[in-house]
Amino acid sequence: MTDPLLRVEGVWKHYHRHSVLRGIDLEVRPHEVVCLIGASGSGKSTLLRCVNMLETIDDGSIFLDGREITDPDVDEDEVRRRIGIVFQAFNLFPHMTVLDNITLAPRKVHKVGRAQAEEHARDLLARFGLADKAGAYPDRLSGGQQQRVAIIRALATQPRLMLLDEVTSALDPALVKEVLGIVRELKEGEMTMILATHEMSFAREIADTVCFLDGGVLRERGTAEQIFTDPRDPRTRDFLRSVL
Amino acid sequence: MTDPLLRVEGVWKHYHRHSVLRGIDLEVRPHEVVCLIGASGSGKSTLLRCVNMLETIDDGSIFLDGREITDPDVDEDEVRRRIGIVFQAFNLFPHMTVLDNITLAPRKVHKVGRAQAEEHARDLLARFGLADKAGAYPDRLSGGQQQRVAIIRALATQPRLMLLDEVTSALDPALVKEVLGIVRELKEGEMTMILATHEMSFAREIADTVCFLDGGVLRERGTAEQIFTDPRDPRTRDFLRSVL
Amino acid sequence: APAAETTGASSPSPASSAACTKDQLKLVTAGKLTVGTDKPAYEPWFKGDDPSSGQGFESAVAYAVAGELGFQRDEVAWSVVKFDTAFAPGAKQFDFDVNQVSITPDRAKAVDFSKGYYAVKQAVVAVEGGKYADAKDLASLKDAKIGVQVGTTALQAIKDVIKPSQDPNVYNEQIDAINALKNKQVEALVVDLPTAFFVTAAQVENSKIVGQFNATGTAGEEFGLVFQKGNPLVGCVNQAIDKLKANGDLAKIEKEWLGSAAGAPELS
Amino acid sequence: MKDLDPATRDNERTGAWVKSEQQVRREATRRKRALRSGSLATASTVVFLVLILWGVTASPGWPRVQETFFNPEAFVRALPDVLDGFLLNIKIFLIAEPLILLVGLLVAMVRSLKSPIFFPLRALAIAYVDIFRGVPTILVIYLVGFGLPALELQGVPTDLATLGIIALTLSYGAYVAEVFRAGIESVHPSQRSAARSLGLTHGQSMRYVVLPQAVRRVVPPLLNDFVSLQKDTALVATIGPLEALRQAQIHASGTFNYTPYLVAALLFILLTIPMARFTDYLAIRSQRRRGQ
Amino acid sequence: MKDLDPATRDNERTGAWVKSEQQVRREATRRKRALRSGSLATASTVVFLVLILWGVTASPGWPRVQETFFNPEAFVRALPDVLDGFLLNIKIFLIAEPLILLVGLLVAMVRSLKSPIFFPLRALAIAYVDIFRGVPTILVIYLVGFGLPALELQGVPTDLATLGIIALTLSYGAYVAEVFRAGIESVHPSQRSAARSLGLTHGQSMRYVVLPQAVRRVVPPLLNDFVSLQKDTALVATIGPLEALRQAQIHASGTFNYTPYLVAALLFILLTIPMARFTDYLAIRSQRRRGQ
Ligand SMILES: Nc1ncnc2c1ncn2[C@@H]1O[C@H](COP(=O)(O)OP(=O)(O)OP(=O)(O)O)[C@@H](O)[C@H]1O
Ligand SMILES: Nc1ncnc2c1ncn2[C@@H]1O[C@H](COP(=O)(O)OP(=O)(O)OP(=O)(O)O)[C@@H](O)[C@H]1O
Ligand SMILES: [Mg+2]
Ligand SMILES: [Mg+2]
Repeated sequence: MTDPLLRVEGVWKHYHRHSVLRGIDLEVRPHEVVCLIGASGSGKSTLLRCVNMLETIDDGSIFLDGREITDPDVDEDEVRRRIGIVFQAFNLFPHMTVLDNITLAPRKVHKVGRAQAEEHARDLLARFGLADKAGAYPDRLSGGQQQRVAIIRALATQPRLMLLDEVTSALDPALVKEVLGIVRELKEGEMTMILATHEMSFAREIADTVCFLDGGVLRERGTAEQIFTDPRDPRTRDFLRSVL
Repeated sequence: MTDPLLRVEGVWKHYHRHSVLRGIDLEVRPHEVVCLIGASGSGKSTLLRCVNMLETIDDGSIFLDGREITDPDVDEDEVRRRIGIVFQAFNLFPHMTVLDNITLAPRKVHKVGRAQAEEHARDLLARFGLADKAGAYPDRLSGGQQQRVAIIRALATQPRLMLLDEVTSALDPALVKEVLGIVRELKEGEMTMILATHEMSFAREIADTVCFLDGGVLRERGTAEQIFTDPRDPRTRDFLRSVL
Repeated sequence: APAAETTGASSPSPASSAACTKDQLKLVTAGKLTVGTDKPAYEPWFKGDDPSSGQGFESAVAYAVAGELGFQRDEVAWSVVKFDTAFAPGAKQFDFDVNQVSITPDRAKAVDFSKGYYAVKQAVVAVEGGKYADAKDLASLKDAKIGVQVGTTALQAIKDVIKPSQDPNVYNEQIDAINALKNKQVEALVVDLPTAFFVTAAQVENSKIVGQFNATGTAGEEFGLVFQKGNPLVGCVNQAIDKLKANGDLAKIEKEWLGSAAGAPELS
Repeated sequence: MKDLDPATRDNERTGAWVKSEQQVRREATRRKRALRSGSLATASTVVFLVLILWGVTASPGWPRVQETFFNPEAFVRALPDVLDGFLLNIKIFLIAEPLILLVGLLVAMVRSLKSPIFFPLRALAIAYVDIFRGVPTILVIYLVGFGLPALELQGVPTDLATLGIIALTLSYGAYVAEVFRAGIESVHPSQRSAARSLGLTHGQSMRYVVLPQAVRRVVPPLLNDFVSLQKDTALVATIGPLEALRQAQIHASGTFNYTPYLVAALLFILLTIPMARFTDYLAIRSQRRRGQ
Repeated sequence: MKDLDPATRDNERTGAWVKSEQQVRREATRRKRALRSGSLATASTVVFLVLILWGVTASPGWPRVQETFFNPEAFVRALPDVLDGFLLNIKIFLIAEPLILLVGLLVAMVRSLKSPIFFPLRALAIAYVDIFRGVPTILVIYLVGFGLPALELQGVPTDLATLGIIALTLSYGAYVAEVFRAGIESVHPSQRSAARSLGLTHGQSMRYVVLPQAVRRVVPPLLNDFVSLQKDTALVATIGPLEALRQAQIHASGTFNYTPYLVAALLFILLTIPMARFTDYLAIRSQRRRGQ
């Protein structure tokens, strides 16, 4: 078994008096695709935000590439550079063209020259069928296109790990397909990913490992096959029955 | 065959140089449930907005209860009082409690006394499982609850006809069920309805008649059974293949 | 047009002395003579910002005129009238306003003036030891930064006579002009001569009167009392002023309050 | 890491949370670090302030400035009169403000009428806003204060404070109309559709749905305008009434000392700070609502 | 209505649209009606304006008012001087404006630093904003115009326009800081998260993501403040320079006629109207963008 790329150990997160994550343990190996499933409010987004250090955890540790990133001495910006995240709502920068959205981080954070960054961005756009949208502003794109750009933007920084938080939940069913297509491609490109998703059939298709979150607790973890056909925890069973 | 409650005859609607509705004909009998299906941009929302006189049509006529409502002499507000509409995004009034949202139109438009309007509103809320939310503000409700309140708000004016525009498209799959439940109840209560929807399985279950819109043209119209099992128009076939 | 009806100070008054008895005058408040002036009222024109004291040149003049018209001291009421409201059209809150207002033909189109009660000259004040403290003529003030208060004729005098090379600084209030002199933001002030004496004596240490404008500079400038356009009271007041001039009372008042304002050297 | 048996984990995790030692250490580190940089920042700010203060007080002109601007005796002497004048400012403010809101709201509503038949009314509203936003308030006060009574019309007030209030209303009404208009336009059009679709008339939609939301959104800029208004009540001095600034001016001119202006400044600050804090509070509240 | 054969309907409907007779009639009715109510509205507005105008000009005081406020001769006489002064207003405005933007932006950014270590800096910024928003601009001009030179410090400017610019910058900087702050806070927090998640530092997120959006949103209120500033350049007159309002005042007090003020008012309006139109244009554009 290879060393894990990400290790989450006993992570707690409270908002006010409410514990949203209650001691989460999780490991993600290189090239592994992990799907987080669970009801609304179970803490999926919060967990992803903690991994990306957008939230400060209240207990536990997170290791990336073997180094603890929850140590107060760690440079958060450096850590974030190695992780890409795409949110539930797409959060493109509305005042920038698609190309500028994608090249901002490579140019300003990774200090890549403009020409090179744009070339790379155009390659990515072409690969994902958006070559003609480079100069468009986000509000001229359909929801599905916006979400694809958001994924490309995260990819452009060549992260070690991608976090995708319900990237299809704000989309019309017709647009969902194109976004799921891009995720499939990422998997083929051996990207390590954690996905929070409500699309059970998709999770089943794409996940190496599925984790079921319930009220901030990681109730069950297993292969997609095992979780969907033979859930062991009664709550997993209830949940799957209610959504399938 | 009973007289139609709504008759749409050769309705055209242009935005700038673009024809969004291209001569739509449609009849809805009392207690009939009509589902509009079709790709994004095919004109479903526009048709519903035209029926509710939120848009001025560019040609054709619309009759409600046998009276032409597209006549320039008709009092639009009076027509709207007889039609309830619920939008894709829920459009509750954020500055009013649930109860005030629901009682506004009965009180101000239909001149019902406050006590009576509130009693009726509370009845409706209880019937649809929201009795405890009467005093809450919309932003405190989940998406599904908001959408249910929007439906109740439209119901509270006791409309002859309800227009529902993709009432589940902005919701998580888990929340979709509760909203569909309410629509089922409306059908049981013999409400006449036109639904624009992307939920094919739901359309199949609930619709008396299904209409397929394509580029502003009503391509095919038939019973749910016929459209889903034996579509005649090749484009209907293509569309259903792509979404099912 | 109303502007053509009268020509200011020189307007002939047909009023006989009989019409000038106090009960026949049309007054703002019946039975009382209401006199306007600005607040604060400066020395040496008034004393202690209290016009009703009878102290100070203009206060004394006002009471002398009132006396000639037959008013007792307690029948004179004072009201606060800002300089630039004195010439607002419409009903006035005073019978006449006394506020060191110079008579000019332009102004006389908007208000009526009494005959002059004081022939004023402008004077230059500078700080002792400053560049212009010892100027001998107006020409040498050409390059000075000069301060002046808005609404006074001093500004016109500067423009007409000194023709300075840079714009003068114009202040809302006398205090601002004086502070500018203290701050060395201006090198010289132009004010009327009595004020100049007061400034050098009491307000700016180490300041001196450089000199007064000579007769040709601001020839015949006189202060007059300001009346609502067309106020018939002007005639009676002019009679009173004539009488005060004739019997020497006016000269006495001037000597008492402005006595020191004589011997400043004239600048040519 | 081995997967634990689900049941065991359940017991382990859903129990009450006990802070781990590691977390305790981590928080201590963070606290220490925050304290260090906090003290550094405080120290540097204090040094900066002290330097400025020292620079000012050590300047050659300082004794004179202190004497002219910060004279305690003059302060005390001017206070009663300036305070007295300040009551007039407050009175003018309190009367003008509701009038301004009314004018602003009416004009904004006229401007937001979209139908072509209202074009002349709308043109009138636009002309009003353009003119009165363009002219310095002080000029409006001159024109109203001196011009209106000069017309000698029946029923036109001559009281100076009333004239000042009219002038301020005209001038600020134009500003506030713009603020309201922005608010009305910021309410998403779908809200109007929703209201109309329920059968509410244009007027009812405005009154029950659009305006209540618009007004809430424009509270901060409105309060900003209120602050300006509080200060601009001082301009009414131009036409004569003895309000705070004028009283200060009188004292200053009388004593040749600027300290009375300081008195007026302090009074104005005392009045506006609570308003500023209130604006902040509203802004923060609305931000919370948005769920940051 | 019978269902048509789909193929027939296809041919029938996808053809080019020919307006039906019914629709032609309908549109004619609508046009006629719009014309009727449009003329009615125009007529009533005109009557209203004429009535007001008549009421004013028929008033007993009108000839005097016309003479004092609208005297063509005085207008022509004052124009060159007032115009000359107005150039100074424009100069002050053009120099002060960029400085104000800079100060406002800096203060707003300091205020939006959330970390506790910046508390003292933030406190300083808050104090600055509170004080300078609270004090009437005219008092700031007094204090800076007379107080600063009185310190007799080396290097302190004595030029009146410069002092005026400093005072206006201090006063308006506080307002503009508040405007910027509102703009920064109106950018949705998720934009900041998105930027940080890409690895941008706090400063970079501000510079590339938050500020560009904030600035766009605050353009209308900023332009509003610019309009005020244009007008408040007139207050600099207090410390001596001959700007437009002062020139008008000199002419007015020399001739006892208020017409010169009208000259100044017109000049100010001419300057602010284009700005107001530009603000409107921006507002409409942003509304279009939102897709009404
Ligand atoms: N900033 C916050 N302040 C307070 N509570 C929060 C905050 N963010 C999230 N929560 C709470 O934390 C819990 C978990 O939220 P989270 O968004 O992680 O759930 P989720 O599993 O992603 O749900 P969904 O499927 O709806 O996206 C919820 O109860 C939510 O109300
Ligand atoms: N206000 C408008 N101005 C211009 N074009 C519009 C406007 N509203 C709708 N359209 C256009 O009309 C067409 C039909 O839009 P409509 O919203 O009716 O489609 P729809 O079938 O409801 O799609 P969806 O499934 O995405 O809701 C689209 O091409 C859309 O771009
Ligand atoms: Mg989530
Ligand atoms: Mg739609």
